[in-house]
Amino acid sequence: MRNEKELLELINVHLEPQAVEIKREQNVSVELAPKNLIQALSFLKSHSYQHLSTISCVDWLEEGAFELVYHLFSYDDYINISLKTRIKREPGIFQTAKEIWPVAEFYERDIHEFFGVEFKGNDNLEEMILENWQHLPPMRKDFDTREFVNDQYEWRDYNGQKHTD
Amino acid sequence: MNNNFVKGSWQEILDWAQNKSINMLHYCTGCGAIELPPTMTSRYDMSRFGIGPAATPRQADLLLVTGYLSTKTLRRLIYTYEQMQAPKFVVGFGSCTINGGMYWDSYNTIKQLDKYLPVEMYIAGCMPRPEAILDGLLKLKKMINNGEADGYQRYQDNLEFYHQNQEAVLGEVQRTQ
Amino acid sequence: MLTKYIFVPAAAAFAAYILNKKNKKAGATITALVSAYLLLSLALIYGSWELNQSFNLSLMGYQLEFLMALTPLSWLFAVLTSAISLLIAVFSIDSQADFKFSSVFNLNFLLVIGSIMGVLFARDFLTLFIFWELMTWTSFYLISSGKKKMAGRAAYRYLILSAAAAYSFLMAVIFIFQQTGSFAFEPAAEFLLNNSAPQSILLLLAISLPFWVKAGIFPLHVWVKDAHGNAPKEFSPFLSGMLLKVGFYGLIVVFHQLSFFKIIENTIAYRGLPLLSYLFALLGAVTIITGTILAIRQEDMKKLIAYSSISQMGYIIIGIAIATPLGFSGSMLHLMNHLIFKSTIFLALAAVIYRTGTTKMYEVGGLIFRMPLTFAAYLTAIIALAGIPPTNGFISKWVIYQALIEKGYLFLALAAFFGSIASFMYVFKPLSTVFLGQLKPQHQEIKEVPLLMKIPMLILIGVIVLFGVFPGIQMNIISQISGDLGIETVNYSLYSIQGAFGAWNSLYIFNVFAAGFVIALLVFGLAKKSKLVGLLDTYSSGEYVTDAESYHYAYQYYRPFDRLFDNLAAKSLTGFYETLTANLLKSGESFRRIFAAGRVQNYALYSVLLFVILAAVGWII
Amino acid sequence: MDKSTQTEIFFGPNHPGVPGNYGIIYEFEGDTVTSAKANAGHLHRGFEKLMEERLWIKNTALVPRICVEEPDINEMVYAMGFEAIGEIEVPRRADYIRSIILELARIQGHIFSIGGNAAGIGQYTVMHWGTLTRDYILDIFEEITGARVYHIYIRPGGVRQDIEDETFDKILDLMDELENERFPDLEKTLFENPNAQKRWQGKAVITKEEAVEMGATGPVLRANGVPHDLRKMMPYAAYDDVEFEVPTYENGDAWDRIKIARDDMLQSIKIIRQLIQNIPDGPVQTDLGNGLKYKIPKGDAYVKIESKRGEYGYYMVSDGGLKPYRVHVRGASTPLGLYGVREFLPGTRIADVPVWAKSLGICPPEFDR
Amino acid sequence: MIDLIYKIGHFLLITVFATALGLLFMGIARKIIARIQKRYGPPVYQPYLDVLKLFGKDAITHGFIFDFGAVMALGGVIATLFFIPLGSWQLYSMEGTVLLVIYLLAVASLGMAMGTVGSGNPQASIGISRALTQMLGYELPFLVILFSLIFRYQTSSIWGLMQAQAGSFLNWNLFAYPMMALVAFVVLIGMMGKKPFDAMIAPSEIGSGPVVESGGKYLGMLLLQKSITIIIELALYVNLFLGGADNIFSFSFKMLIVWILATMFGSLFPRFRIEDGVKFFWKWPLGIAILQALYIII
Repeated sequence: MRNEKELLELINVHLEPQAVEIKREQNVSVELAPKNLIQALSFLKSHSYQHLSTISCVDWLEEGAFELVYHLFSYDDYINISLKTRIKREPGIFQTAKEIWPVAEFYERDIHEFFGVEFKGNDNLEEMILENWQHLPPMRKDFDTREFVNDQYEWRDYNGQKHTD
Repeated sequence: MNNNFVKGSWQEILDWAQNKSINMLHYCTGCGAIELPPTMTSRYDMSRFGIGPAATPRQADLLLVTGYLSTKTLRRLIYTYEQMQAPKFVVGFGSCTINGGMYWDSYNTIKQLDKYLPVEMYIAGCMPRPEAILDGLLKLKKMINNGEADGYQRYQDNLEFYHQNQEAVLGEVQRTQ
Repeated sequence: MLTKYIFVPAAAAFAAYILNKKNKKAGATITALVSAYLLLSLALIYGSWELNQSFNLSLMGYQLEFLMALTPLSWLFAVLTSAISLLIAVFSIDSQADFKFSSVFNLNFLLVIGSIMGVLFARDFLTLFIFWELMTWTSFYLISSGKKKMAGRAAYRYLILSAAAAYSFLMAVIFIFQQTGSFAFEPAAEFLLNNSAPQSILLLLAISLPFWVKAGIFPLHVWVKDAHGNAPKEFSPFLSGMLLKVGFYGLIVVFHQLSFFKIIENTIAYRGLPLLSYLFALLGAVTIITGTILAIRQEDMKKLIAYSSISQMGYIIIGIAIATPLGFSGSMLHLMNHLIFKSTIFLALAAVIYRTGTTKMYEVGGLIFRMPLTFAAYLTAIIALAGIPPTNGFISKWVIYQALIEKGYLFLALAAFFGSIASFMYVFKPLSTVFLGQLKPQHQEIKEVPLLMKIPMLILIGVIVLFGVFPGIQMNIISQISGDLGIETVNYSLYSIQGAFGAWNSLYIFNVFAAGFVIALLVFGLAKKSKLVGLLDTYSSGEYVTDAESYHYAYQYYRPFDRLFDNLAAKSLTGFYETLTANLLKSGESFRRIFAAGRVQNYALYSVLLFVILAAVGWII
Repeated sequence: MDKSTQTEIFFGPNHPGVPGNYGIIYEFEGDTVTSAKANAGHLHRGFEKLMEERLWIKNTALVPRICVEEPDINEMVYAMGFEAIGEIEVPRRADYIRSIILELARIQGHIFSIGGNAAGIGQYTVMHWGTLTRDYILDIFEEITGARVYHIYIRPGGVRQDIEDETFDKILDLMDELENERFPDLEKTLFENPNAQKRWQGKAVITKEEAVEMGATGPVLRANGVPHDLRKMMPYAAYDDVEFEVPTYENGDAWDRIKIARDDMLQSIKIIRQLIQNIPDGPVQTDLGNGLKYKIPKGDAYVKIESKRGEYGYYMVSDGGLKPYRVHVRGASTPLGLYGVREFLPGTRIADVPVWAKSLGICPPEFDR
Repeated sequence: MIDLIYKIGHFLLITVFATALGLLFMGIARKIIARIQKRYGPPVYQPYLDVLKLFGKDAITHGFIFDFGAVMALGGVIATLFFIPLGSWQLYSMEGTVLLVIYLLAVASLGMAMGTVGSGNPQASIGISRALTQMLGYELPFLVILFSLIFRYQTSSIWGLMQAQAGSFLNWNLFAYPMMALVAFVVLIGMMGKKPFDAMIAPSEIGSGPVVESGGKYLGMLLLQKSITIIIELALYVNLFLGGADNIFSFSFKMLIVWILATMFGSLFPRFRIEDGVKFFWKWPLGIAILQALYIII
């Protein structure tokens, strides 16, 4: 049973973090360079952080980066770690974590579908949620859903009044 | 003339039987489906109006589109609708089928069901309460009894219109042979 | 003249062999003509039961007498043989082209027919033995000429069992000969009756061994599946329809004409039935159950039907063993009916194999729209096999049930019920997987079989329905047989049979059936016309099906049911048996060479040993 | 594998055995599934995109629709994320009310899913009774929030309105009725039914290692003897003030998971009684100003709570604007519904596929989003 | 001639009566199940409306075997019906032996199986494979019961078996051989495909099994077939165990009692998996039936 501080010490010693932060009780956030991340995941997994909640992706359009966030949890420490890393938005390629957590394959597939991020080593990246999607990956910030909807669908006509925001 | 009369009254009898016995396809297309179990089960019990569930489209008369329709579902819904046997009725359920409702700006849901399938009636609400559903279905029964629920004929008559709309959002649409 | 029934096919056999070298269709045509001739001349001698013939031969100081005679029993079997071989020959005229050894096939086929005739008319052990062996050998060549690799091994197993049994037959016969100085049946029967009972029983059991093997009764059924599954598709109907039945002919001869039943009459009895007879009947019951369970598991259509043959043989042996008037009539009826519907099934499947080239059921599907007549033949035959009224198959089973219930043989009845209900399962499997369901893409272009193949199937359909309505035709000859054998006859008319607890009346059934179907047709016809759609336009949870191949359920059709017997099957099929045969084959390399050379006198000695082992193996399977 | 021995079945989306608009495409041989894959995405509405387009307050109406079976957890976890980023304190009474609502939602969710599970094996009577029982709870919701299913009641800073004391009494009465009348009925018809045991025991087993490896939580883990419950491990709302047990079983099969659902309901009743007894007075909402102008500082938070099916998490990012910058939903059944189908369904008998799908609590909208 | 017309009229009358009664029973069952489930339930006459509606609907067919199957299914049960004594009302029932009836019912099953598998839907095939497996399960104990009854009363005609129980109601096989009657009741539930023995139509597993592709008049015909089958099976039970009846009214009443009991029994159990069902039949009903049969023959 480690507390947050002991955990951060462990991370500082072993993982070369760019920044660490105790967000609040039982929640820790760690920023890492992309090259260290996969290694950090397997390190933490072997230190009781066996539970991968999910992988989130944030599109920082202005900074030209995708931020990948791996949420880990330990059944021993009861601490949630968010491991963050930023990769270049173009071309948006990263390593797969499939070898560490097989289930990551599907989280990565999801991110690939909605952000267009490629994961090297994960060859199962075909469409899963959408069907015949021909446009920009929809969760990217430069995809404008309202414009798309205006083009694709017709609004119901309420006596000349359009259905709007 | 006599023949027509017989035919007419036979059709009336069939309409009457149809209105008393409706099998609803068990297809939860959207979140509105969560209010169907209460409607079907002990508290509201729609079976007392002769409305029951059906497992496959072949046995169903009523396609209840329970809520928003993603394009992926729409493709399957069209195929399912075409597998159903006339007379068949479509009821749009929830605001999302009318104008997109809550998801009016979603890139993946359609906004007006009646452009793709011939809708007999809509039940508004997000989501409609069981009472509203029952009320809607009772009205549908009345429509069937009066021979006004003729969606499947409209679909046949305006096949091109519907197909065009369907293909506009889905691209190629698989149909029954 | 009875010898002509033997020598005409034999002579024609060589003619067929030579002519077939010139024209591939000649052999089968000759077979057909000869069978037709035999059938016709047999029909002409119907009723002349006093016909007989004998030759005398002096050999090494012994005076040998060869006796032949016509009895109602042998007449019936001879007619069945020639009729079925006629149909098969006609059927096989067109399929000879893709047959490698077609000349040899026809040679052997005619020889088999001739030797069966010899067996049927023989009234002494020596004649019986000679023709029996001839039949065994020629049919061995027929089985081994099947296309599959396994055919050699399957035939080999068949041969070993037959030869070993023949050996025991010979021993017993020679013993009797030493005592009576004659090979003829009558003196033998007399001797056996007066001899001490245990010894007579042993001798008769030894004599009957070849017949048990041929009839495929548990535990000697090991050869049936492989032989059927691998025999040429044209020969399978004959194998299952006729060859198995010749075994029953032999058994009836042993039981009645050699007075086996008289000998055991006064031994310990269960519910009025001598224990030994009851044991035979129990063997039949076990045969039914084993055959049925194994048939349900099969994925190969010919093997499935082969196992079904095994299980149907169980019914016949039960009827013969309990030997009541109803039981005997029932099993004779069933014997005939089984010949008819099983041949139909095999011919229909042969047609399928002829067109698709596979015997695996899951590799075909949806053939009904391509081969409707074959389907109709198969359907009629399985309705009969499953014993569904109004077909002939139901009548014979009904009579057997009556016989069993009359005496209160609960466990025999239980097996009979089991086999009958479970037969729905295994006959429906080929129906569902071969003829119904999705048509495989590679079979889109298949056509119905040629006319000459259709004709036999059509005739058989007709016969099934005919005997379904008029069982009296069959009962006529059966009552003569029972009269000849000294069994009371059952009351019957052209279309009814009197059972123990009520009568069967096919006219009523037909009336009622017609009424039912007319009403149903009216309901169907008066309703709206329906629209024809393709097989792929089917409920698939809203998804669109494109792949007909995988939208077809065929493999392991009754898996949940098979699970109930997995332990049993795994133990017998894979474990014990495989290791045993492997060891046997390994240690007996030289032993196999003797077989290949075919020196009968040498292997006869080995075969006794082998027989014991194989019987043990068979018991497990 | 020989292709001709395999049969392909489309299990859903339009199939009575699947939970919702979701499909499993499986191939089977004989009666055993040999390979399977999830056919998800039929319910995709692009929630995460839509939330980026809406004001913070407007999203409270959107979030419950993510999981229709148990909408309140979404409201709660959204509010928690907002409060975590904005470092907003919630009045204690609001915490209590939130917990009461969440526990009521848990009971209705469990009883509904028990009904669904029973229907999956053909016990429709239990489904009817269960749905009826659930309706009583929906009545309470209607009285508190004005809506049956989507309440939009828990919102950033507290709850929308206070609960009257009479309503508390009604809740307590209902709890008594559930405990004394409804649950014994259920016990007799379902849990003591030998057939039901036969259908569930040893079926759809997910072991502890498999569950941890793929990140499945809640009943899946607890059925393997791991007392993992976020209400205990990372207490939120008022859960640190109440006493309750986390039910666990050892076999990891469908039967254990369904028994956990039953035991969970009993615990929830206990929790609700304690909460109502100890509820403090005070406001139910922190004043956050004009709803249309809600703003929180730049930051991010991963918040998660214990839904009836396990860990339910939101990763929320704020750029300091009027709208969320990014919200990512982690549904409780995401790993099972996508990855688990492929990995653990093969080997299941086709008769047990609905047992598999229903007992694992797969809720498609939360991974379709 | 008059005789023929009389006979044809009789055929039609019996068919219509049995269909009507069967549909009524189905309506009653729905009502009962609804009440158990705390519902109001559809009106009792709902099945009539269903049939009427189904015959008015369009339908699709998958080829002649699909049509033939439906006709064979309905024709088979109608033919079977004529061999069953319904109270004092009977046509060929004097001729009909009970074994014949069992096998005649198989005609209908085979027709239905063929037609539905002919639709090319694997889910229908699975359903049929289950139905046939289950048939083996329940027919075996039932045939053993018939064996003992026939042996006991030395007649195989249903009429004779019914007559044998005449006199006081204590002569009914229900009281004379209660265990046998109980086994037959369980078998009856299996025969009618009620829960827990409805794995062949399990909607949540295989759509709705055999009827997955049947719509319109095909479903209508199968509904008619089902209703007549119910009457045949109930009539068989009443004749064999409840001593039949003198007139059609008390006969119908007895059938109704059995039907209501079977319905209530069925609504309390989840369905068996197919091989568990077969195992159950072979363990308890078959075991008891064999013991009873041994008792009778010894």
